Formats: sequence, structure tokens, C-alpha cells
Amino acid sequence: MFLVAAVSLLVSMVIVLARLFAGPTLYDRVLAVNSFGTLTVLFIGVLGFLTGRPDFLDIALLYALINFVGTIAILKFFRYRAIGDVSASRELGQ
Amino acid sequence: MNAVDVFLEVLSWALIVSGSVFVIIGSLGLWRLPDFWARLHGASVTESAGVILLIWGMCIQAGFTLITVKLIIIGIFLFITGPTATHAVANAALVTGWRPSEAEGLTGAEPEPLRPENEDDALDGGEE
Amino acid sequence: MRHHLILRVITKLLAGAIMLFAFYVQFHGDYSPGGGFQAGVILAVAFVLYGLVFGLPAVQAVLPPWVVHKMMALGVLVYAGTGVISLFTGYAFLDYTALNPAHPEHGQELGILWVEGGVGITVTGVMVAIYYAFAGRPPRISDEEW
Amino acid sequence: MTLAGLFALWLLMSGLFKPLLIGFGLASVLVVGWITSRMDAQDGDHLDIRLSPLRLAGYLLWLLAEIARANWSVMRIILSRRMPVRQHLFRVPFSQKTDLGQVIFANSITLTPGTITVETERDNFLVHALGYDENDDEALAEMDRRVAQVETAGGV
Repeated sequence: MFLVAAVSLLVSMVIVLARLFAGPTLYDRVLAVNSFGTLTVLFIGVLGFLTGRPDFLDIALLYALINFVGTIAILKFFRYRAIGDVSASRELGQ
Repeated sequence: MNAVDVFLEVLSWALIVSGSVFVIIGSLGLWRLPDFWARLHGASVTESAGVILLIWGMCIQAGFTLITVKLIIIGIFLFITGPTATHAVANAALVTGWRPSEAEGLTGAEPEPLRPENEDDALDGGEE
Repeated sequence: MRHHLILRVITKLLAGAIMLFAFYVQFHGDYSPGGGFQAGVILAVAFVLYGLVFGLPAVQAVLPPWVVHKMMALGVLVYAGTGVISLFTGYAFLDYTALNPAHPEHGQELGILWVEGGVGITVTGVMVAIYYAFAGRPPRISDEEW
Repeated sequence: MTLAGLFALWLLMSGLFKPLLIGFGLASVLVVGWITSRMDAQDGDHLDIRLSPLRLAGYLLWLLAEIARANWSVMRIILSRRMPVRQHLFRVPFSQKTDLGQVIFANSITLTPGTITVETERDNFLVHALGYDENDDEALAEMDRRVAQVETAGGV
């Protein structure tokens, strides 16, 4: 059963990757990356059951988190070519 | 194995297999649909039906354990962030001035221009 | 706050839970995958998310850059300090037995806790510092600068 | 309130009830509460959660049924050979009072495949539909009403 899920998740990941490479626009790619992340989270969960070590779930949660923040960071970066603000203080650069 | 166990086993099978089907359909949608605005909805299928069904199926498999709790936490997290991320992508596309192609006989609504009060909004940057 | 209503509310809703998850990973290093490094990254991610949505000035007011600098140093100090304590008490560097010679296991547990704590603090500091450094760059760089 | 919720989350995740770990949990919850209060003070929009838990559960059940229905129709569009998409961008008014209520409505729209909240405005959401038909406005108004009912009036 989990094998079915794992295989179909892998197939979906390949399809999503195809969309990621095909584009054609930036937003298609971001959407594909985000979708790929969701699939990965599910895949980690299923893999935990397959290998009988479901304590991977913390990693799945971490991945979901990074995926979400990463998507927003990418969107912000490509809108402004920077993730900060103009008015940002640059104390750290000194 | 009593009747309840058999029922739960069958139920989790059904949930996981149908979840897998929806995951594939979602990514097929992401591949097949004609343009970006339509593809958003393909990804949305994976994010709603796929996630819900698979997580529920795994929960039933795990029974009343810590694993179920963590699966539910992951489920809730994806349930909240999935649509938020989709919205963020769509919104970013809209803000750059890209409008979805409308079906015949329909005119799309034009978004209100961003008002000055929005301009110190961090994500919108104050620089424009 | 109308334009980014959803992102702002969701960030508010999640920031606390993310930070709590970071501390959970930090303190459950012995029981599940995780430890100081992952915990530091997660804690930093909470601040990065807040900074992305509410802006760099806001996040720098919550966690001022000078605190971040001190965190980077403090973490290493805790880490190395744990080792040095064992040196001074006549054991090898980072030999946790030194922390409680009567009960070596207890000493080891305590030592790992301190070391993980040090790693967590440093990693949080470094990750947030990297974010501040990148976010502080002027936007719209020209193509030649790539 | 929030702190109690966070501590419950800690206990759920941890599943270990050793005094040391519970102590760490309490300390962590206090630190997190302190940082979030700093964040609240910084951006000035405190999130007030005014929802009735029971009605929220009922709403979520209804939403699940709605998601199932929407998935079915989107699946038909994706799998059919000609893909009868009928894209449309339209305004949906909302009637929720709190920010959180509005966000729940907006995310519910996005969560049901076939409709996506694209932009939030003062009184409306801009919604993009994949297979638009005239019943959609009605269905979204129904969802709007149900989310508004989840909110509890006034007070904290």
C-alpha cells in the first residue's frame, strides 16, 4: 500500500520536475517548486512507514516549513531583486 | 483480526490509494493545463485532496501514537501554508500586471490600484 | 494591511509555533533526529519569515543586529567553555564525564545539553546574520554586478 | 491563553513527560511568548482569535465536503481530452469582522480547487476560477456566511 503511494508520489514528482524545467514563466517554476515541496513532505512521511522508522516526521515538518518560507523568499526576491528593503539598516555589513 | 481492524485497514487502503491518485491528477494538471493561471488549480488539487487523503490514511495506519500526532501537525501545517503559498504565487503574478486570459463572454475584474497606505507594506517595498 | 492580509495573518499565526518547534527539536535531540544545528536553523527561519513579511526594520527591532553578533560569540563560548571546564578538571577536552564525575552518564547528558545549546545559539545567530546581510543589500542591482 | 495553547502543543509533540523536558517546555513557551509579544509591539497588529471552536469544527467538516466536490469537478476538467476551462477573475465580497475570519475565508476559497484568492482588497477578494459558472457566486456567498458564523461577536 505504501509502495503504491511512494511510486505515485515519485511519478508526480517527475511530472512536476518536467513542469519546473519547461517553465515557461518564472511563476510556473515557483509553483512547481512549491508543489514539489509538498510532494516531498508526503514522500518523507510515506518513506518513514516503508522503512519502519516513522521518526522522519520531524524532518518532514521541517521541510514543509522551509518550503513555505523559501517560496515567499523567492517571490519577494524576484519582485525586487532583493529580499530586504531600501531603508534597511546595514549595521551588519560594517 | 476483528471486524473493526479489517474496516480500518480497508479504509486506510482506500484513503491512501485515492490520495495517490489525486496527487498524480494534480501534477498531471500542473503539466497539461494550458497556462499559468489554470495550472494554479492543478497544484491546488495536490495540496488539498492529495494531502488530506494521504495524511488521513497514514494516521489510521499509525493508530493512537505519537506518529499520528505529528502527522496531524504536519497536516494542519500544510493545510494552512499550502493555500497561503498558492495565493502568494498568484498574487505576485497579478501584481506584476499579468492578467489571466478570460473565457469568451466574460470580462475580468481589474484589481484596485495599490493605495499609498499599502506602499510601506514590507512585501511591496517602499521604493516604488 | 489589506494588500498582504493573508501573509501577515498567517505569519502571525505561525511564528510562535515555528519557534516552539525549534525549541522542541533543540531539547529532544537525544530522542529523535535533530539537535542544535537543526533547531538553530528553524529558529532563524521564524525570524526570516517575519522579516520577509513585515520588513527588515521590524525584525531588526525584535532581534537587534548587536544581539545577533553577541549570539554568534556566546554560542561558541558555551561550546568551548564546556570543553575547557573538563580540561581544567583534569579530563580531556569535551570529556563530559568531568561535569559530574560521580555519575558519568549524567555528566554526559548535561555536557551534550550544553554543547547542543551552544551550537543552537551560534547557528541561529549566523543564519539570522546571513539573512540580515543579504536583506540589507540595496535592491535592483544592475546586470553587470551579477 | 496563547501560552497555554503553545504548551499543549509542546506536550503533544514531545510525548515525553520527564520533569526536565517539561521544565524546558515551560521555559521555551515563555521565551516564545516573550518574542511574539515583542513582534506584536513592533508591527502593531495584534491577532485576536475570536472563533467558536465548536462551530469551527462544524465548518471544517462542511469545508471537507466542499473540497471533495470541487476536487471532483477539477479532476474532470484535467482528465477530459479537451479540458473545458472557463477562466474568470471576479470579485467576492466578504462579511467577516476579524482579520483571522477573513483569512479563513480566503484560504478556504484557495483550498477548494477551482477557485483561488488572488488579491485581498478592502471589502472584496479577487478570485480566479478555473471552470467558472454562474452558480459559483452563490456557492462562495454561502461559504462567506458560514465563515462569518464561526466568528464570535465582540469580546475576547
